[in-house]
Amino acid sequence: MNDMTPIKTTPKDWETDQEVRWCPGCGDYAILKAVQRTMPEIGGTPENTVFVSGIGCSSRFPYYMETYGFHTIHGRAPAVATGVKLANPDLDVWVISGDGDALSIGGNHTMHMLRRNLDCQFLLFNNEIYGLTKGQYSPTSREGTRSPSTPFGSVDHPTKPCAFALGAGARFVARAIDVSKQLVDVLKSAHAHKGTAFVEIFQNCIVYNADVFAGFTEKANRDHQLWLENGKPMLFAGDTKGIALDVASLSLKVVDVVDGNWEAAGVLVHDVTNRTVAHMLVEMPFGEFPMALGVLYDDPRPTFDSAVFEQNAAVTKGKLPNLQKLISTGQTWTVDA
Amino acid sequence: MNDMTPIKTTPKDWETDQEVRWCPGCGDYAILKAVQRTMPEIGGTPENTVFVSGIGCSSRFPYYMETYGFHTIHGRAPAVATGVKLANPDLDVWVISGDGDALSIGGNHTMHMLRRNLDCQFLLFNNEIYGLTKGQYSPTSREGTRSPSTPFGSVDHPTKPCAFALGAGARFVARAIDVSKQLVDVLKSAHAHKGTAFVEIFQNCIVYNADVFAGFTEKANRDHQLWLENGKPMLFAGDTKGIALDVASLSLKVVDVVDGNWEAAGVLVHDVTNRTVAHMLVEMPFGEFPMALGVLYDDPRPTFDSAVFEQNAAVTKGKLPNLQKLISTGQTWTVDA
Amino acid sequence: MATAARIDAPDNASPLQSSEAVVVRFAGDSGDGMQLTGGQFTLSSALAGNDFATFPDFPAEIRAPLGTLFGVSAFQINFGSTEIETAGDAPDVLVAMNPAALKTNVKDLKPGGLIIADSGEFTARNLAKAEYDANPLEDDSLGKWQLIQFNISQLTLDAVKPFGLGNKEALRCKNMWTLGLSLWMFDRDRQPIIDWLKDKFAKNPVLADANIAALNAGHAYGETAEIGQPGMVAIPQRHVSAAPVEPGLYRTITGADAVAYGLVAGCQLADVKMFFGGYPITPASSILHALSRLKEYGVMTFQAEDEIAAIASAIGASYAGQLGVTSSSGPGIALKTEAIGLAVMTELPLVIVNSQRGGPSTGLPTKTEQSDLYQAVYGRNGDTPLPVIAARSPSDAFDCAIEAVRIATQFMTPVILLTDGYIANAAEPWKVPDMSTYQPFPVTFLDHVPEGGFKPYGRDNKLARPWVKPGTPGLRHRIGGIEKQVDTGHINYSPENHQAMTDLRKNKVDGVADHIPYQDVCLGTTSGKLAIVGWGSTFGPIHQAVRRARAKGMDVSHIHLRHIWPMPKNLGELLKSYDTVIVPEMNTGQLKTVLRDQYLVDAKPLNKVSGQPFRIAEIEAAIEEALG
Amino acid sequence: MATAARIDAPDNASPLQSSEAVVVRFAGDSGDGMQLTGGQFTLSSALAGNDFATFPDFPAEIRAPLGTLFGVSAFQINFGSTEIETAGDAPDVLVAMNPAALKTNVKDLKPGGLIIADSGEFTARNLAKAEYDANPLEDDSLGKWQLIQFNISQLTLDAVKPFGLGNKEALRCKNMWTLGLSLWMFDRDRQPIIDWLKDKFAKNPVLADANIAALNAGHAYGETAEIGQPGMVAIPQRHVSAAPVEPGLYRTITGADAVAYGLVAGCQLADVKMFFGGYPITPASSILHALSRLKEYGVMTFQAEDEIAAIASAIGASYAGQLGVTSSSGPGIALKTEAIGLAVMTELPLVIVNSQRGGPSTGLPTKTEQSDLYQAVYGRNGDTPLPVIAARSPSDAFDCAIEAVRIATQFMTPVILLTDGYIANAAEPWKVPDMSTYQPFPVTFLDHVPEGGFKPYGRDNKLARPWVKPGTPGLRHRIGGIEKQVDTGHINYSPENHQAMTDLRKNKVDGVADHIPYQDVCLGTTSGKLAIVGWGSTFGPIHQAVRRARAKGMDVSHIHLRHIWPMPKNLGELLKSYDTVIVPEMNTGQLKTVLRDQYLVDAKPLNKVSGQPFRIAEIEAAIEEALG
Ligand SMILES: Cc1ncc(C[n+]2csc(CCOP(=O)(O)OP(=O)(O)O)c2C)c(N)n1
Ligand SMILES: Cc1ncc(C[n+]2csc(CCOP(=O)(O)OP(=O)(O)O)c2C)c(N)n1
Ligand code: SF4
Ligand code: SF4
Ligand SMILES: [Mg+2]
Ligand SMILES: [Mg+2]
Repeated sequence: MNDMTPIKTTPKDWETDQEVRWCPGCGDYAILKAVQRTMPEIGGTPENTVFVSGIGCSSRFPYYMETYGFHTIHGRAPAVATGVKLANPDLDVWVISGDGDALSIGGNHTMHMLRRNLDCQFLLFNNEIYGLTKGQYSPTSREGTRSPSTPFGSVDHPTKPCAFALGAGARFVARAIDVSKQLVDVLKSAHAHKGTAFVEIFQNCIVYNADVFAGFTEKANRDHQLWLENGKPMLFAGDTKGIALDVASLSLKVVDVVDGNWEAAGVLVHDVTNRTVAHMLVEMPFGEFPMALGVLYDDPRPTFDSAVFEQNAAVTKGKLPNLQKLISTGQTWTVDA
Repeated sequence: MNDMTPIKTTPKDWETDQEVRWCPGCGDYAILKAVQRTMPEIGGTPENTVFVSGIGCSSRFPYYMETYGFHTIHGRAPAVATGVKLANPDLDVWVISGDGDALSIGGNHTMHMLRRNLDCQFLLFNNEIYGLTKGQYSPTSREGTRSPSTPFGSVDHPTKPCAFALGAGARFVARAIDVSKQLVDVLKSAHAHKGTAFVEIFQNCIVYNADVFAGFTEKANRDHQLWLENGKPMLFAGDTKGIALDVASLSLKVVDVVDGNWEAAGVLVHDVTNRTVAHMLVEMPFGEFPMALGVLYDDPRPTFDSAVFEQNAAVTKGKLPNLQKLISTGQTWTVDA
Repeated sequence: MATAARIDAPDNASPLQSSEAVVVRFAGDSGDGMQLTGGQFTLSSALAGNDFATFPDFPAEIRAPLGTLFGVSAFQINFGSTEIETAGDAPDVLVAMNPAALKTNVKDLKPGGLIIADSGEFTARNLAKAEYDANPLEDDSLGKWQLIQFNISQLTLDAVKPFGLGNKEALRCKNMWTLGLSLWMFDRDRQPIIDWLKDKFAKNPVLADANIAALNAGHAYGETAEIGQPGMVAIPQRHVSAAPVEPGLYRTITGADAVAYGLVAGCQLADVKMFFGGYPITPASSILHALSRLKEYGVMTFQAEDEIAAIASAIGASYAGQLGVTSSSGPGIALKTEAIGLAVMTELPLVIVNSQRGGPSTGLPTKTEQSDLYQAVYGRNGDTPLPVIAARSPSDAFDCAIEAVRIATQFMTPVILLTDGYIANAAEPWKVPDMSTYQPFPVTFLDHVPEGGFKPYGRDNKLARPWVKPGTPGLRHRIGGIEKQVDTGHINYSPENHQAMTDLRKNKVDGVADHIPYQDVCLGTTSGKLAIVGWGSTFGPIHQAVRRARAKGMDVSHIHLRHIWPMPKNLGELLKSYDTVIVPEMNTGQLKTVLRDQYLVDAKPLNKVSGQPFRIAEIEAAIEEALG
Repeated sequence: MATAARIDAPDNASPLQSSEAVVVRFAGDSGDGMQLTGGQFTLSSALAGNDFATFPDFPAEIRAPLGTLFGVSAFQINFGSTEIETAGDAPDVLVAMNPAALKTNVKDLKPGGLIIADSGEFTARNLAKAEYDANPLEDDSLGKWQLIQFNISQLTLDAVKPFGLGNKEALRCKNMWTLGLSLWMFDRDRQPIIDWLKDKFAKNPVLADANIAALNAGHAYGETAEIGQPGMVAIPQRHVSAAPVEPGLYRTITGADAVAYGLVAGCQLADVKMFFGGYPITPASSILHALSRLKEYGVMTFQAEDEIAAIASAIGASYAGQLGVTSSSGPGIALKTEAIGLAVMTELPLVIVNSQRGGPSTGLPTKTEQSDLYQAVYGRNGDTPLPVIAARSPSDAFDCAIEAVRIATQFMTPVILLTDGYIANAAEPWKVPDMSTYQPFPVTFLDHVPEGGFKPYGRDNKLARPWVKPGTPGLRHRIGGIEKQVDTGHINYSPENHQAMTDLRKNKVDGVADHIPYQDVCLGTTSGKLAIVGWGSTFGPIHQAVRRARAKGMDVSHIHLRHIWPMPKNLGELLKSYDTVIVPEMNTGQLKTVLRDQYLVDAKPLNKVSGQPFRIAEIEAAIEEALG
């Protein structure tokens, strides 16, 4: 995020005149709407906002935001965004990427952006598939995923985006669902966080990977969503279940909560700054556990850009550029006429 | 590792006739010796062993091992090794890399090798510097590192190699010191692990980053080494101190152990399969905590190569290749003479 | 009423009377299944004994919104009783399933050409989406063409009503209705299509029957209209007789499949297993897809995390004793160039397939172009020569893939094989070759210490170094990207050695020219006024244009290169034997550069960089200008 | 005794009498500080008013083990009373601090040349390490040279004894003893070196005094030996008078510093800030190092995780309104090629510096070569033209960097600037330019909606599109790597538009030729029998060779290109005005390809790919062969 005197805008102000070209029913539409609803609420100004993306269906996003935008090349959005932010720190930088773009070809740049903690919002549209190239499996695809490149099912273990982010040093990790109403709030928290805010959004690719998230996104399965809130107990399934700690094995477990008495059940209270719990939450195997959603971890530390500018200020303090002098130093001598 | 009928070799059998070209006093020498001592103990056969490396001082390693070897290009060793192992699974594959090679340019390949869990040993020579290019800071260099490219000190947060590895899905994570006698044992455990065994070796670059690890490697500072052993209490400083868990904050703490009574002090017993503890161990801030060494985490799961070959076997079962038939299928018709 | 049909014809005769070849384009919304219609019509053309070529042209978007201009998907087929090498320039018949399809395609239609339009889709809403102010079927804006319109949608609904499908599903049968009509128009047998439908919908017989009903209804419409029903207008019918083609077994094949099969064939002839490291990218992905189903042929496919890992893994596999293969398109190849250098330095066999697409950068992923020749021949740091070959057509890609494997394994070198989006996607008839007629070129892995000792960088008479499988006792060695010492392969920085190795690498690749055929003239004479020199997928239009020009008595010949680097030894002499040399390319003049550099011939570029193949007429015009 | 000296001279006269220029090479173990010695000797040459050129040649290993052959570090200087453009071919004097240094360097020494050897280092152990069976100082294997040997080690120890240094530290002063002797040999003033030592060791006066004592001792040795002390042999002395050079302030500069300063100067003239995204690689790193100290000049340096991130961040910075710059060497540039395509497509200014090294692949990182010209001109997918310029010398790199910035910002295009390992590391005298004499070329960021509306891909008269800083109200726009629509910059896949944009991109870059000077002939005539056409760091040897040949009355001229792409408009005509054109390159003939393609001139390649610069004699020979 960055500090600008907020101005009044409406979601409409953030829409471009460009025809949106995703498949009818694609989850990307919902995310686009959510972002366009978020911008006015955070008091963003369109001309001071930049959306940077890589390549993929998701990465078409910038064309639809009435801001500055850069649709770059596959996997490199974090690196381009780093240059944008360092060259122009007043800009509010949003990076849009897909599971292939951010975690396959772009994994290294994602890792280093998180490590350095560049101040920006990183939205990962995770549909567990390569949409734009017509449906090959991706690093987030579950084992056994049949796709044009894995006709007999994929055999490699999928990566857990949020676990990867924590391992890379992320200081803000959140999860949401393309169509979930909470998405706007998650995006606002991401924007409020100074540093790289990593947001994994489960996005339904209706054409090549329809309903992979149905296990917790479908109306019938809402009970499998664990929405986390800082300072609040980790309750789900209409507060009839909660997450507690098994101290012996130092692992999480699901406990029943009888008539709301969650303390008795030993349900954990969510502390967004607890890294250990964050590790456990992002690694909870779904099925046996619910899907942890919302802000999983949020513990700011100095951003890369601020550190760079502080050093620049300190180093250049009182130094005046004098090119003529600069090139005239070193091993010099004078030849007289 | 792989299963071969062990044969008798001596460390000498693993030395090449090539002149070793590291700086006098470089930590790489000690690692080379340790590896050469390890091979006979694991019953390796030179011709069935392959060392694959990227580019860097450390990556010169293969030239000095009397095995098959491939000195590839900067950062790509894990990918090359994947091809080697998949094409020839009987080979015992060792990947040698540096902190720049594995975590800067090669971060993405390291991540995916770990995620897929290719069966090999991955040795990271971490000297917290770019040695071969004459001393620029690396992703593992501490904040404030002055180097030719950061004359006023580096500002980015360093990556924690083992934390990164866990986030990427590593199932074996270990740490050792170039000159430590335990290195051979750590390498043997790594080799015994089926899957990618990630070993971070603190290596002293005497020329460009001398003694960065002195804080725990120097004789005087041995008390800051916490050598972990499965099933043994986490004791250090001559068993006068231990690592215990603060349950409230779910974090680790250092406790004093009075006359060997570590249970009383609540010292944790190391369980190499406990991922939560592993996360905490790799993230322990040094200084306030000792440096965790030895096998930090070891919990095997199916390897990529085994999964690939199982699927191949299942899919091709009973299918006989018939190229003439293959090209004669599809939309065919016959034109008669 | 709903099924009323109207025909507005200009005075000139029906377009279907004329030539011995006909070009039909099916155009509709991406949802309308035009590629399927085209594919089946292609099959029936084949079964009718016609020669043909096709060109599918689908939108960049996965699924563009219904009825939009950018959502139009088209399939063109050129079939006839003579040799056919291109999908044809201007269509004789355009089937337009909605206003957007009409808008984007009608301008290509021959004057007097036939438009068949589904009036049912020309609703206000669809007209707006297609940016039509007025309904073109109603005003006379289509005056210079013949227009036949009727409510195909309604007719289809009527036809499939018995099966009680939902409206949406029912309408999906539109394309079969259209196909049925087309089959009638060209006097084709329906049975194969019916069999295919039964097979396709085996799991859902109702859908099968519905589609068959639609097919029959469309066919019947043609018949009944012919015998003049009220409110129905006769539709021109035409029989295109069989082309005189060699007898034998034929199939349709796309370039992507041909490359995949060719690679498999090459590896069988070389007696090595194949390791394919790939990363998806349009239009190259289909090769990965095809190979991933061929495990029993000793093919292992690995979808890597990126293009660099893809080629790196392939290089690792080659070092380990399999043939490493990787495939991508321009942007992905760019990422591989550093690793290609490693393969050159370590002298490992490797095949790199580039299915070229429109550039630069992300460019036009779904369009075709030939603009990566510079990249293939010159696009590396250092003096890093490697052989480059280019396929001229889908079926030619099969033999080119075999040739790539042969050169890679015989010379221990990476080889770049160039195809393009057109070749990859287009389908053409292919006379299935008899594999027993191919000469094997088995590789021999060195498995013992030869007398004189083992030299990892020793050379055979082709200057190739030995290929050793790790695991072989006694032959342990280390290789890498630093300059190698002659013979030993040890690291060596000495000036003399670097010069020697640079020369060796160059001479080895130049020497490939001793093991490839002399350049032939595929049409015309070995000297004369004008030579049209092409490479890759421009073959069809060049060949047709030259044939037509020669038919008019012009002194022009067609030379088409397969070996881009090194070039056939006689090429220089051959080119010098023509007064003029024109090089048509779908780029700004890349082969032209190589020819001028190598032979100092004044090769004149003829360039088209629009993402579309050349039209025969464009090349004819250039010929006439040069000779007129 | 220890300090005994012996001289074995052949009959021919002292090498130091002859020519008006002298070539001295200091060679020793990497630990012996030869680069320092050379650097200081260079300074004193400068102060003596000599013109000069130097060539440092250090081992690939960071710190090779003591006394090994591959651990030898050498520094060569060519200084004289006339214009000097190369570090010279064969040295007149070789200072060999140990057997390995002698072994690896003596073969280059002129016949009759002078060897100064530290006999103290010729121990059995060191001789073995240098693979000498016998001590060359003892047998007559060095017969064809003059040999002066004495125990410099011992003499140094004696000289610094008073300061009570440890043996190791004391021996470190050896290089100053040697320097002192050299200063005496060439009648040079010691004071500047003494001042420099005081300054260098300000924190440690004892070391300063010890080194000064060693320096003086070396100098004194020359003096006393001259007046014939027992056991001492006279050492030839020689005064090389000042070269007639333009008056003014001079400094020594390496190409790396010149590029860094030139980029800073260019950005000042363009009135933009600089963002440098880099990733270390030999020999390019020094540019990153130099710029990282210049923050107060509006330079931000970013060490990225790899080359791709380096250029991607630079492109991001250019989009954000600073000039993005990136730098690497061949293998790193290879990785950048995909992103370079993005910069071409988005038409953003960008400077890409390639400090070429020996290839292919990892190749010879510490050696010099010119083999990335193909990569620079042709090495991208798609039709992706961009300007390429090449520096001919360290000082020329300053102006070339400014030129690169000018073209990038004026034409909104990426520009590749080629230097090489030789230019990057070599130091030469540079007459410090007066910056006020440079014509500024300020960029104007579009900051308002122009009448006619804002067109992100509109064009000025140079066909450049407007540069807009994000944050500017009213000018919001989106760019990317997919083909852009003319003017609007929206995504567009239409054939006409792709053709139009392809032509625009080509015409824009071709148009740069209208804004660069005509090609001049830097030595000789604008027509004649023979032209030697060069580019980059071959300037020195070509120039000297042509000068010598012309002095012998031969009709040969020297043309040296700065603008590799597009080429100066008069170049074609110019080249055609010579009977013969020879193109010497440190590659297998890359510029040659461009010249032959562009102008159909029969440019003859003269190639050297050994990692070493051309010798003047090699080019002289080619001239004589061509004209004789
Ligand atoms: C260098 C390069 N390699 C490959 C591609 C092809 N490609 C485009 S998008 C994509 C992956 C898309 O998947 P994801 O990032 O998950 O985005 P999605 O389409 O699913 O939103 C690939 C492989 C490319 N455009 N550029
Ligand atoms: C593509 C490419 N980029 C950059 C380099 C230059 N380079 C060689 S090694 C290296 C980093 C070395 O650091 P590290 O991996 O830590 O190995 P170390 O030398 O410290 O053992 C770099 C940047 C290269 N050889 N290739
Ligand atoms: S392919 Fe999938 S992700 Fe892409 S636009 Fe269509 S539905 Fe969305
Ligand atoms: S530079 Fe450092 S890491 Fe490299 S060899 Fe020397 S001491 Fe070892
Ligand atoms: Mg995806
Ligand atoms: Mg390192």
